[in-house]
Amino acid sequence: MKLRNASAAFALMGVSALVLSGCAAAPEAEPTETAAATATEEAAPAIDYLACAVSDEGSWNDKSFNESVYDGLEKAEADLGAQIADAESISAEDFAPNLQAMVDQSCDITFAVGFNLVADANAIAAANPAMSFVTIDGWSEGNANLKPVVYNMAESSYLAGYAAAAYSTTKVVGTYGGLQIPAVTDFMDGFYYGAMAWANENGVPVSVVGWDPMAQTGQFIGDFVPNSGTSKSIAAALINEGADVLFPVGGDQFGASSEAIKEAGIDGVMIGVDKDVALTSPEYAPYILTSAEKRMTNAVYDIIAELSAGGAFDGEAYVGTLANGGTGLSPFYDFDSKLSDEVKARLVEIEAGINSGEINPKS
Amino acid sequence: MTTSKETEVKVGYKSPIVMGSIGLLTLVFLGLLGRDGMVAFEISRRTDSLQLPTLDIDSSLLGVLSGLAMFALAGFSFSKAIKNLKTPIWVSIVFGLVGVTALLGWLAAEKSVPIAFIAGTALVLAVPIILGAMAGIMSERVGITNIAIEGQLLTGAFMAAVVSSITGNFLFGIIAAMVTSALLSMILAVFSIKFLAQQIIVGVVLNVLVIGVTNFLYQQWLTEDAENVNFPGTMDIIKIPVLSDIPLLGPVFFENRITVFFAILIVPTIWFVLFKTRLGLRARAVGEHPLAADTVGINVGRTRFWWVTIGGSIAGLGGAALTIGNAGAFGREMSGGFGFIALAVVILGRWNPIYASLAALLFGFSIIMRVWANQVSPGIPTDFITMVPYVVTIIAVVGFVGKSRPPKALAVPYVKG
Amino acid sequence: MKLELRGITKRFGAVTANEDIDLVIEPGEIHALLGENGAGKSTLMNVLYGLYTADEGHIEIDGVKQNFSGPGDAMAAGIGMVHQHFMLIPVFTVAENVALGHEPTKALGVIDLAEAKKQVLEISERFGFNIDPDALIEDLPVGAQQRVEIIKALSRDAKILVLDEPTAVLTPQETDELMEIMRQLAKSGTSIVFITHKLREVKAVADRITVIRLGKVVGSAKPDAETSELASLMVGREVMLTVNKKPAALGDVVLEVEHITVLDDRSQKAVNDLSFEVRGGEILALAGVQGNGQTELAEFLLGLRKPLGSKAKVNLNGKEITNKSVREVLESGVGFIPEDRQTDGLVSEFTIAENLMLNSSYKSRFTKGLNINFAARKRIAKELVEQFDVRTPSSETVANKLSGGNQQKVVVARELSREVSLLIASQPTRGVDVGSIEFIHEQIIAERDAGKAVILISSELDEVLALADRIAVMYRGKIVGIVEPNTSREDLGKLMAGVTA
Amino acid sequence: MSEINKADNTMPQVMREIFSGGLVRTVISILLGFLVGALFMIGSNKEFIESLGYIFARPGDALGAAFAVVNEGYGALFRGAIYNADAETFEKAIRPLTETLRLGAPLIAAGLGIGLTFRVGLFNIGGTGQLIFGMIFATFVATRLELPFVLHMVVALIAGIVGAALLGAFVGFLKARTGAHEVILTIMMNYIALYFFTFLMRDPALLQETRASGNPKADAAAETALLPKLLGDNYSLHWGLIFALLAVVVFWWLMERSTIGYRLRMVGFNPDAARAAGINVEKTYILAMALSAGFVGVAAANQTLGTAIGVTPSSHANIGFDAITVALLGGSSGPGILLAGLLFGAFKAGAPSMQVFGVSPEVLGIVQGAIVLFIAAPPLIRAIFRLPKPQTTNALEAIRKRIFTRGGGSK
Repeated sequence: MKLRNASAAFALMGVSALVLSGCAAAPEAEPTETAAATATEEAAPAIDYLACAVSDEGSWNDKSFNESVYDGLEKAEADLGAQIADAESISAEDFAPNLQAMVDQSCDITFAVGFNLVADANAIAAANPAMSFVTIDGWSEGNANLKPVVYNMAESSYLAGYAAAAYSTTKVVGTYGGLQIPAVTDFMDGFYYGAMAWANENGVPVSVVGWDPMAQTGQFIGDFVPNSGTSKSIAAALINEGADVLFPVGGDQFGASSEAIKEAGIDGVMIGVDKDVALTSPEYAPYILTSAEKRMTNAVYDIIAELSAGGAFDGEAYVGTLANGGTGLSPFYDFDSKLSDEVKARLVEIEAGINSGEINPKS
Repeated sequence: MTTSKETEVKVGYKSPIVMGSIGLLTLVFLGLLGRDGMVAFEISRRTDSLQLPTLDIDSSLLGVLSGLAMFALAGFSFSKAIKNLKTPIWVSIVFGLVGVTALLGWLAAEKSVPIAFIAGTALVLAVPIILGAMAGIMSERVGITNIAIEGQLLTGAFMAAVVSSITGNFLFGIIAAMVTSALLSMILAVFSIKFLAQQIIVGVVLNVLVIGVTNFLYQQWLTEDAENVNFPGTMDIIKIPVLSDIPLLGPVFFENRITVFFAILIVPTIWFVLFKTRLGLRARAVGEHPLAADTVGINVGRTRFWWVTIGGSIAGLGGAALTIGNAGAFGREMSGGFGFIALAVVILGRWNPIYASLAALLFGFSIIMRVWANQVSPGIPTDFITMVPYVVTIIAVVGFVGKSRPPKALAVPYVKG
Repeated sequence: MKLELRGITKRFGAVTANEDIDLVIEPGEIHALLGENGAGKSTLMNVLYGLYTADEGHIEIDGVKQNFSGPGDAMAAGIGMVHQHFMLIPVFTVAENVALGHEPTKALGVIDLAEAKKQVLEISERFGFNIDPDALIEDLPVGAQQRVEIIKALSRDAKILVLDEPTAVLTPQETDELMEIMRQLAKSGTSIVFITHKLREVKAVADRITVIRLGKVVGSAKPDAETSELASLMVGREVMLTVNKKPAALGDVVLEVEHITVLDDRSQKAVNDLSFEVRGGEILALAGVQGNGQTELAEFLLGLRKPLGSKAKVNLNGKEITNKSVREVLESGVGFIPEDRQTDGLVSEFTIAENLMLNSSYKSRFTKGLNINFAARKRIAKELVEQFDVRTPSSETVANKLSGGNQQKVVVARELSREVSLLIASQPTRGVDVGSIEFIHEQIIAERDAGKAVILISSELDEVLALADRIAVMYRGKIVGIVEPNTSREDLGKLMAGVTA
Repeated sequence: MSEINKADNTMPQVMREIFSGGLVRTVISILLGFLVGALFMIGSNKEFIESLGYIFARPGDALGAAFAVVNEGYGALFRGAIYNADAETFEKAIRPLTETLRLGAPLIAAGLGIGLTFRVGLFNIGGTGQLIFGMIFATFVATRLELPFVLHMVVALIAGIVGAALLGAFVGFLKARTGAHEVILTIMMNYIALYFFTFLMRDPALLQETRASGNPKADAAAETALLPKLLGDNYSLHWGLIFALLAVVVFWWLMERSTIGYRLRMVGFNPDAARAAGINVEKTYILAMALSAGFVGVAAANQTLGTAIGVTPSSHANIGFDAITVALLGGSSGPGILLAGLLFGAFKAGAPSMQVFGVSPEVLGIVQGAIVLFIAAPPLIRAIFRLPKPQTTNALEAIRKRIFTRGGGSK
């Protein structure tokens, strides 16, 4: 039910102009009726199922993680006619009250989005055993009513790392994260080992800056605030080390990364995370080599679809993998021609290898 | 009876003692117990076509040499103190540079130090602080405490991003940032001058208000329609012909966005106006002794109003430097305390635009230093590096500048019969 | 230029500071405006100078009605003012201070400092002031600062110069120099308004005298008028120049002070190797022109300032209190009436009762453990208000609603109701109405008669002569002489100027 | 000038005191604050903007839309912060109120701390840093010591208070010793404390939770150290509220009844007179900063021991800064701060509910800012509503006169 009013603050800035145009005639029909009529044409009939979500410290419009989940909710609203409610968390302090607000709304299912909410999600699930919850990127501490949705993100990131190493002209690739948490470092691990795999196969040394999986040290912004000055400084520092492919794992850091690339005047690219960024945020497409997708939208939609249709809730963990399509590498789009067919063919092989368990993306 | 019951006549030995102690720490920890390995100081940027040779030195040797140099400076300061003279400010500046060099060398053992990159980024990051500090100086020099720098920066950042996005023209964005921030400053000015409100409190309150309004609009509007209202990108980088080709100095100073150039120009300009012109003399008089200024026909209220307002517009540009001058979009509370740092910088710089800018550079430097240190020397506690400028500020406030005099009438409302 | 004030009335809230004042200043005359502290002289001059706007009445210059909205207008009209508290910026140079407001400039608004210095030197030489235009104001002695103020006014071609209590900070010699300057200025055609409450100076220099009391003009006189006549005009009744007191019954030595040197706020020696003693039952008056170390000495005795050097020694009733804290000094039996009750004597936002326990908050009749003993405080406050004749609706009234005299009575009541063996009274009747002066004087005498030692610090010769059993004259941080109270004013004046007999 | 000012007789004295005093002004400020917030809600509402297009043809639509959005927004706030009439059971319906109490508690405690410095003529802008220091100490005790229940909690609480007070005292010491301005010192200390805390939470040997890898996060407090629930497990309200209320009582006793408070106030009003009255003003500054931070430490303990999942660098939740507005709104008096803290606690408690109903809770930030802006300028409110000038000296106004008439960076 989030207000999506793009032109909202125009009112604040140009009230005078609006008042001038206020002489226009009122619409003939009752505006509510029209709205209702259009709504029925487009949306599925409303059903009595309330799906709710609480974000982590980032908005629903983060072009990434939280947005993926929210898209799933909206899809359920449009296609299934489910009711939805949501709350964005501004700080870690908001997690528990926001989750509680959902309980108060008697949500049929509540998604706690993000690793950072795991403790609060377990607490609220334990306190409300009759209600159902989903923790995304978290785990259940013995709560049968809390379903973990997790992803083997190292898998698609491994592919991304391989492609990045292959694409890079400097043979230096860089990555940085929002917070040093497993949900983030999984991406970075896969990226690192993927790049190393290319280096080993081709006998060309590649260096990955910004993350060292052995030492567990690397570059982190310290929060998931989109496109902050810090984010850009880190990107710039990675570029200064020679990196020409960036993999920023921290929600919407694409603005900051692309600014750093532009400013350095290099022919650099970045790799998207969570969503197919080139597609969902076309303004960044010229810089997006590919994206390591974490397809939460589908998972969220599927869960709502199943439950609202009368399916029984289970606390089994859902693990998104390359094999089940929960994760994957996006198309290269404009960059397709920049990668050799060999590389592309090899990516397919690697994917098969990962699926069969021959290749461990975290080594 | 005044509050000061000081019986000290002497300048004191604080400066040499502090300098000596830091020198000793440098000598021992960065030098004798330092890391081995060569450090290469890169003078050219890696992207430059003309690559000058790097300056190579052993990390621990550099620590030892720096420590000794710091001792020498401490000794010089001591010799001044014996003669009951203050330590000249250039000594502090050189001291700081030596310390920074030692730290860089220590961090980059067996690696290289991209001087141009670090210095250039430090300057860009310092610009909002510099411009915020100018707003602080302009307002404090006329006797109005300005805690609202944070709000001024945030306002500027917001307006620059939004107006540039909507109009597609950075100039409009800059103008909107400056004008809006000036309007905000007028509230501070009017409340302080006309309503005689507690200046620090008004400042704090304005910050709260601006954070509230920008957060609201950000969530309600900017994130919903980011492509149209919060996607300004950054202004083009301008290369000044010839000058930008100078090694090291060129890329750092002469290849920048307009916000940086503006900062480089405005600092000496404010210094000049403040200390050489009629306007400045009158402003300082208002800040020192408003009644005296009034008795010679200077309109105290009006002077305060305009200096605070114009200062605010400069801080607004500082805010623009955060968005269209660096990050490329507005983010929640993105001024992130720069306004408060600017306030510290004002005091650190003794209400002098030039010194304040140097102090601001220290903060800009520490930000990039943290990022870079994490890269060359992963695993070291970068939190401590980040702490350095704050600790330096405290040392300076309690030690070096503790006795430096703020404008006498600072924060005192001027009431006429 | 002829200046006329017509029917000036100025109110501050419920208080009328000036009421229907008419005043005419003829060209080239020295016109003295005589009145007690708080009579409304300074308010009137601030109205004249455009700092205050009159509620009623107007100002005419050469018959033309003026409408000053600020000092700038007054200056443009040819009025210059030397304020009681100098309007100089301490961190600016002489030239900058003189130029401020009408700066000579070059292109781009850049100040032409050379031109500014030239102006200072010109005027300085014309009157033999000997002022360095590059000196910082804060480094100059007060006399020189005053001359800078005069240069400032003259550099603006002032035709009328207002001098507000100009001699308060000067030695008699500096005062004489100033009067010479005034005469010289008058001769060159400048009118001078000379605001003062000192009769001697008025008689010495004025051409005409206007007396103000309680905000109203009560009369005018020629300088050859009788002193007593002027005085009675000023205070509104026959002044009692002497207080009835019995001869002193000297007791033991209460306070011994040896070799004390004290620095002032600017780290200059304000008190220089001073030694003296006071016995029980006597009033020792420390006389002298303000700024000769009396303030610092009082602050030292209270423990607010620490002495310099190791020879310093202070004994109270035989016990050493040299380096004790203020609290210890107070608790060992010292009562202190500070010279400025607004800053040091009272918390004006506190009630009378709260102010009465100001220095007894640790363990006293006002406390009960860590708690304030509210019942006792109320009772004591009520008693003291009655005993010391504080005119107030209640003892719970906030101090800043009291008149100056009643405020001072609160301070006196507080100090005298404590167990003290030594009372230090610094300017005890400054800014206090005549009725209260008399009352406070009686209280001080009563203390002395009760066998206590009293140190009276006063720059009012009348007060010193009326109360003192011995008079110690201070000059530049030293006692230049201790004399009997029957010493002539002339001899005291010489001592105050540092001329030892 | 020799007569006592006669009270204006046009209005009875009592009425005058009420109208000119803080109370009416505060209420008006709060109402105006809500009004400003309402304007922002209306201005950003889609239906309202659309109806503006034909406002002259059918003004009812615009008014209706405006009313609807304000009603919905503040209605959600009420349901989320006071009483949820939509809930099935009474038990659930009053849960919002308990949340308000829970979230208000640390604001009250910290607000008292800041208010105390106002009364002493200081400005403690370092609530955040002191809170963090308190959290460091409390976290250490709560996670690294093993003690039986109650004792563990009490020791952790005291540790929180001591930790905060130490930092406060240090600032006071620096100020007293060197004359450096406490505003700049406390701002710098905020950053230093935050980075120091982050450092501690990055190292498992210090305070880090083992699972947190490189992420700064502290271990959860031991169960023996947690603040027990006050109203059973259905409500998250815990003993933090009791401690906050105790803090109010202590504050009231300290400032209004005790000789210590008397001296603190004396220094606040007139340090020169205090000095001449034998009070060591420098020591008083140190004491005041320590006491102030001690109250903030109660909030620190609340933050640390009130959560079962361990603190992170952001657990200070900006309480240190919010406390400034709480203290301002509460007029630096114990009861005032209690009410102001509850109001801002209600804002925090109501925010999620507003979100659920589609109103951005960020509007409460505006309301908060607007309220204190009006509070900060009494003459403005007086001018708008033609209130009489105050007769009695309000503590804050006296501070306004006093506190910052000192220089910015030195004595």
